[in-house]
Amino acid sequence: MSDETIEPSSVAAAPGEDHAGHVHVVPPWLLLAVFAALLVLTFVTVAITHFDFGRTVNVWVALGIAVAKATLVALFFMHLKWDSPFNGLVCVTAMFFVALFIGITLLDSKETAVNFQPPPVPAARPAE
Amino acid sequence: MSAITPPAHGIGLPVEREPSPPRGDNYLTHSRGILSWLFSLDHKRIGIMYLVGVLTAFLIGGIFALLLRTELLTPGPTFNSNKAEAWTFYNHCFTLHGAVMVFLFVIPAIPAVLGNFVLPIMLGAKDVAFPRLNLGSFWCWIGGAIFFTYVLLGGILNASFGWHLPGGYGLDTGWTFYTPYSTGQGPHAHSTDGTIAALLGVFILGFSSILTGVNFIASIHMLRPKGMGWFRMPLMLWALYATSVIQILATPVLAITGLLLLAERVIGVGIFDPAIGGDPVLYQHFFWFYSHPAVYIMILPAMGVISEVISTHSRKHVFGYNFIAYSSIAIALLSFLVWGHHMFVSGQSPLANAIFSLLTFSVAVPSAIKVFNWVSTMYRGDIRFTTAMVCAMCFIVMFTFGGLTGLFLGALSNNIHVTGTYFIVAHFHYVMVGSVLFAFLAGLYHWWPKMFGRMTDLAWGNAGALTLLVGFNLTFMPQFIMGAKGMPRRYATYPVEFQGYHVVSTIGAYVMAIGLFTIAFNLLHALLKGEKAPANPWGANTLEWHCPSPPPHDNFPVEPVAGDPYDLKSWQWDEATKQWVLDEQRARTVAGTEPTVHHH
Amino acid sequence: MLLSILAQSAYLPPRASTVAPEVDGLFNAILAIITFFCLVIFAAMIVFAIKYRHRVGHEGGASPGHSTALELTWTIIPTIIVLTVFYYGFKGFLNETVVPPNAYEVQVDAYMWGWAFTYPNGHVDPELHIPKDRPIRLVLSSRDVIHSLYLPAFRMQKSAVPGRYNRFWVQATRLGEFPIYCAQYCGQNHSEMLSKVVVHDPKEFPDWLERASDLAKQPGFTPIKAGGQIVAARGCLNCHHTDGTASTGPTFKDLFGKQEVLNDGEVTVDENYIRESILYPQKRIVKGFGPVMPSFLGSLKDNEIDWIIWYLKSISANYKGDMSAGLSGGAVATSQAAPATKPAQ
Amino acid sequence: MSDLVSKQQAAVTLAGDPFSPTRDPHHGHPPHLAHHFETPEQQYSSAKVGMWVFLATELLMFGGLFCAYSVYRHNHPEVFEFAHHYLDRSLGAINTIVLITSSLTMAWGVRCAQLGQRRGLVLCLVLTLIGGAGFMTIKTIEYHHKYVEHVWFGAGNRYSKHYQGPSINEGPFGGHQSESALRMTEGERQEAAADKEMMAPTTQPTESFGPAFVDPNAGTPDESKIKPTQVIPAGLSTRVRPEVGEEVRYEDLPQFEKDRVSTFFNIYFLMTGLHGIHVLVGMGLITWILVRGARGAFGPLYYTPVDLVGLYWHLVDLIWIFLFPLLYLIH
Repeated sequence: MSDETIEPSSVAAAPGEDHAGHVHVVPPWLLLAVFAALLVLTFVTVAITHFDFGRTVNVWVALGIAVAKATLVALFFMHLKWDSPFNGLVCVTAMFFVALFIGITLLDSKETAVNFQPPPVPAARPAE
Repeated sequence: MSAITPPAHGIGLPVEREPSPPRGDNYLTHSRGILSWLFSLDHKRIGIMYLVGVLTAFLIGGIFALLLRTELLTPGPTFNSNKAEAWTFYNHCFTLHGAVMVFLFVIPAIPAVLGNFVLPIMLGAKDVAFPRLNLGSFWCWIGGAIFFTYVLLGGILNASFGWHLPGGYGLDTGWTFYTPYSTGQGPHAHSTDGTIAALLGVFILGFSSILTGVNFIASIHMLRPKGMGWFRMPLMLWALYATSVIQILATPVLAITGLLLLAERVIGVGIFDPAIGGDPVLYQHFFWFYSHPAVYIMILPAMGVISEVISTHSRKHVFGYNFIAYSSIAIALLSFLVWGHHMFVSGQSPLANAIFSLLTFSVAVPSAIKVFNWVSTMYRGDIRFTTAMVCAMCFIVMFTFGGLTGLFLGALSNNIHVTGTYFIVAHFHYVMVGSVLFAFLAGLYHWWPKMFGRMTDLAWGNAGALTLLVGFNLTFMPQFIMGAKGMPRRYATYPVEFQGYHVVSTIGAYVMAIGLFTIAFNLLHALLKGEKAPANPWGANTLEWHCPSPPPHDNFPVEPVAGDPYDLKSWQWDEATKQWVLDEQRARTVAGTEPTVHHH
Repeated sequence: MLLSILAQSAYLPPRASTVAPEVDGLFNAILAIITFFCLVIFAAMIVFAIKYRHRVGHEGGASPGHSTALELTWTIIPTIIVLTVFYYGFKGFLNETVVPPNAYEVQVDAYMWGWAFTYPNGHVDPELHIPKDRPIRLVLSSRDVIHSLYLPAFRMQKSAVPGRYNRFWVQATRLGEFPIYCAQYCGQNHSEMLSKVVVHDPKEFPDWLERASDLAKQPGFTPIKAGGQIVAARGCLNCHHTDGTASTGPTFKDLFGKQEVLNDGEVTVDENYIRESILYPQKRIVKGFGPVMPSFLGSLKDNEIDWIIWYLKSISANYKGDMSAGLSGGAVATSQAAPATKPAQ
Repeated sequence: MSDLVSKQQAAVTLAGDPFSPTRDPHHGHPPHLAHHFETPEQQYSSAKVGMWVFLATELLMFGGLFCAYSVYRHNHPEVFEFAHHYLDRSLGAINTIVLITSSLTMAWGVRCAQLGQRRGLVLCLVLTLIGGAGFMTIKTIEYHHKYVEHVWFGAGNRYSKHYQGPSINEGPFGGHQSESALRMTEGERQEAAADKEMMAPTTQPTESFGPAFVDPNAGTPDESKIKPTQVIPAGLSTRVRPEVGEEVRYEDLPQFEKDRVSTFFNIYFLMTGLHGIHVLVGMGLITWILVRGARGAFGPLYYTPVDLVGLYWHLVDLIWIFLFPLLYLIH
């Protein structure tokens, strides 16, 4: 990673794709293919709501499809596939810390759920 | 300016020499007029403007610290015989002191002032990657700072002098803005009217912090010169890099927390306020997810400064470079895993308590490594007691003690006893104030000749630093004892048994003030009457000492080539000319070898 | 065992709970550790600073810039130490968390700025009274903002969070009175939100509770005196001063019978208005004051409100009526005070 | 090897660029090259690094909202399942497609800029703008429905304890009922009416200052009349959750879950509102590069602003990709 100043971001493109200057240009077929995939996944995520796999699985299925779509957008529309790996690392790190934040907070919230329950009514009994 | 050696382009490697800039043309004199400063894109000028702003904030925060300590001299009301007014005054004062010091002084002090000034020069670059963004960040800071201070100070002035400053609500939530007190849905809502304005101020300040972080990360990635691999960066740059990572990852969470709080107050959306369906403990998770890492935004750059200063003024290669560099990154990442240790008694689950306690101790280890490495750097050195070095040694004292007292707080059962007491107050003042302030001063004294081309007076500077050290310990050592005995924090009045400690503490605060004024006069004296500084008064080898003092507008006419930043032996004192001279032969040899002299 | 031997100190509050010795032992152990490390580090720094100071003829020596063995040593040793400290802290915490069975339960209701401890028989007291040598389970909640119940002598603290019910337990080992502080900032009078724990002999505790539960049964009872005790105990006086000065709320002095201006209209402060203000404080607010008073609906009994009314009458020059019922002891006085409107339940 | 190729190509393109003089690091800069950068590549890559780091802050900021969402959804799943029926999933799906399409045109716009196709760039950006405007229009329609149905945020939500507005059937729009309100079961409507009655202010003495611990038994001398304590805030439902496939009905929710229904709408408005603000900012930025692009400011050598705005726009799309299933498709 120490050589960006010498080799700024001359990201190598796969052979056979068109270029201009130092950065990769995405070919139209790929843009359209990604677009089509996104449409299909949108359809799938709506359609799948007609099936119930139970609360937890439903959420993870929906999230899984969303992650797949997000990955497509990030890799192709946002050029991460051809970009400096550092930019991808930035994106992944941010996601990781969001997950960390949500994960630990959720863990605590789950554990303390009992504390939202009001205590039993003090029974009107004489103290010993 | 004969004292200035011609800029050495790199470590004596053959580079095309351009004529030195014309005599006297440096960044200070490059252009004239107030506007040439206010809208300057020059990172050095922005750094100096931050310096003025940050010191002003420090002065305001400091005055209120003295007012607080004076109020606490006696258990009863001191300034105002009406109890209710006296308590409100005290509560406003501690909020202002805490909030101004945290958001306007400790967080920006080292990254925004020293970082802005030296980072590009250390990189051998002409500027940071995004100079316009840098200026934008400065203006965000100024805007946020004025707004924030106005709201907080306005309330105190209105209440104390019967003024009618519009919008001067004042705030008494403390810098933590805990809900539901700050959301004001409960009783006494009017006492937190300033929340909205203050949060807007914090939001704007957050932008400033984020933009600086973006700038530093991009600069360190993209602008390093030839010869400066990651492991040849000065440790200050590692520290600033780690700091920026935290600023990037943590500050946005503060922003959204602020927005959610605003939404609660303005449109009644309940996420944190139980009266409208929220949960206050969730607020604490949000708040500390930012604010714990923010503690490391404060201390990491301080560690960077200390690494530079100790090595330079001991004239020794820094010991264990890789460990220090890695520990900066380790601290930055681990700092995100420990936020819950502020919430051990808040109703957080025992499981989370245990996890956070364990992780908290994991941060202690990289911090300990750094201290050992700094002390080892002094071993077999040739130590000069410059004011920078004295401040750095004071830093080690403060940080060792402050850091180690963290062991009490990390241990669950002890934390439960002392949390929310003066023990906490003393602990974080040792770390966030004692340490960071001494590191900031060490950095100022170290780079003052570079910033202004003037040397500071040694005796007065050292006297000031030592007075500060005495005053600081006098102020905060009794607070540890008070805290252990059970004196809660943020108390306007207290049981009489604690008065003795409070009196000593207040006296200490005044001693600190004397020390700080001595330092202020010392620096101002240097600015006006100080001896002219050579390009490299300390014989240091990081790149900023390779350009004249003060640096020209463009820093380096040609990008220099970097060598080992701690190869101090390449600079030899020349008794005849009374300055440090680069041994080019040696520098060339070192630059061609490994960055550190270790052999596996 | 080792910890309890270490638990001797002058800088910690008295120890009055079962967990205190362990906490103090760890405290002192950590103190010893940090003293040792501070001494080592400061000594090394000072010795190096003197020995290797710059002076004529002194040259900085060569020393390795790095030593893996050394650096691993000072990574591993602190790691072991902090893990040990974690272990003991965690162990102490477990003791503080796991409530023994058959604990005596007291509910704690925090408000700005006072504490209301509710005992199993329904008695509400501003102080925490507990029997010695018996586990006491405290269930905390808050009416308004976060407070924190801090018992330094018991080495325990827990926040009272609105909307949540936090729980912890203590067991007293010593008779006497110990301070209670609020350790979470909660507004103007945060520093005056004090109370105390009174540890009773287990045999005498039931007597105390019975006595405390019924003001009418206390020696020298009069409605006026009882009313005065209630307004003091329930924190009314934090906002309503009795010296004629207005605070967060109007003063109690000369309040009864006074003509007050509201935001929309006027009202004579009579039995009805006082009762309404205690139960539904937001309904009719005197001009110049904020809607900040909490409701005491359900937490003050009817006869207690009657006593408060008697107390207010007693300190008002505006009340010209007969005071004898307020001054007479016994249960007679409790129900005849005022034919006040009963709250619409 | 391929690095070398692209560098050579870069050099060739640079030399043949009609807009800039031959690049020489010491004596003349290509236009747009700031003085502190050595090469346009370095400048471009710095801008991208900066943008990505900024996008990371955006992710963390939305992360806070996702965290609030997760905590409340996890603790009150029935509430979310019930309340999400108020959202119109067809409109949500249409909006998803609109936004994905605008992402496509944006990506294509970047391509046009890279290739120096000025007309293509303008066309793509205009299409993207239309997409953004379409998204906001649909969003406005949805918000309007919520307003009409009194499932607004804060106290404007009819499930809120602090709701003061008219009951659903006598609203300001003359009893207008939108599609999603019609989807309410008869039981829900009755429940809503019953709720309204229950909310007569006199029976809610504590509503204006938050949850008080009110012990209804204090002052009750008769032990046999002791009632269970009704305490307002509560978290997890204690009742058995619906089986797989069973629909959650409002009347089945325990009281403290009913009190949480408005939280769903609060979170919905916060998330979509903040996202909407980002869409508006993005549209502003696109307008800016559209104007510049139409003047021919961008070409193969300099298209950094288009690329960065594109990244921003895709991020906005990316966040919606998560918002859509999490808010509209709960089941």
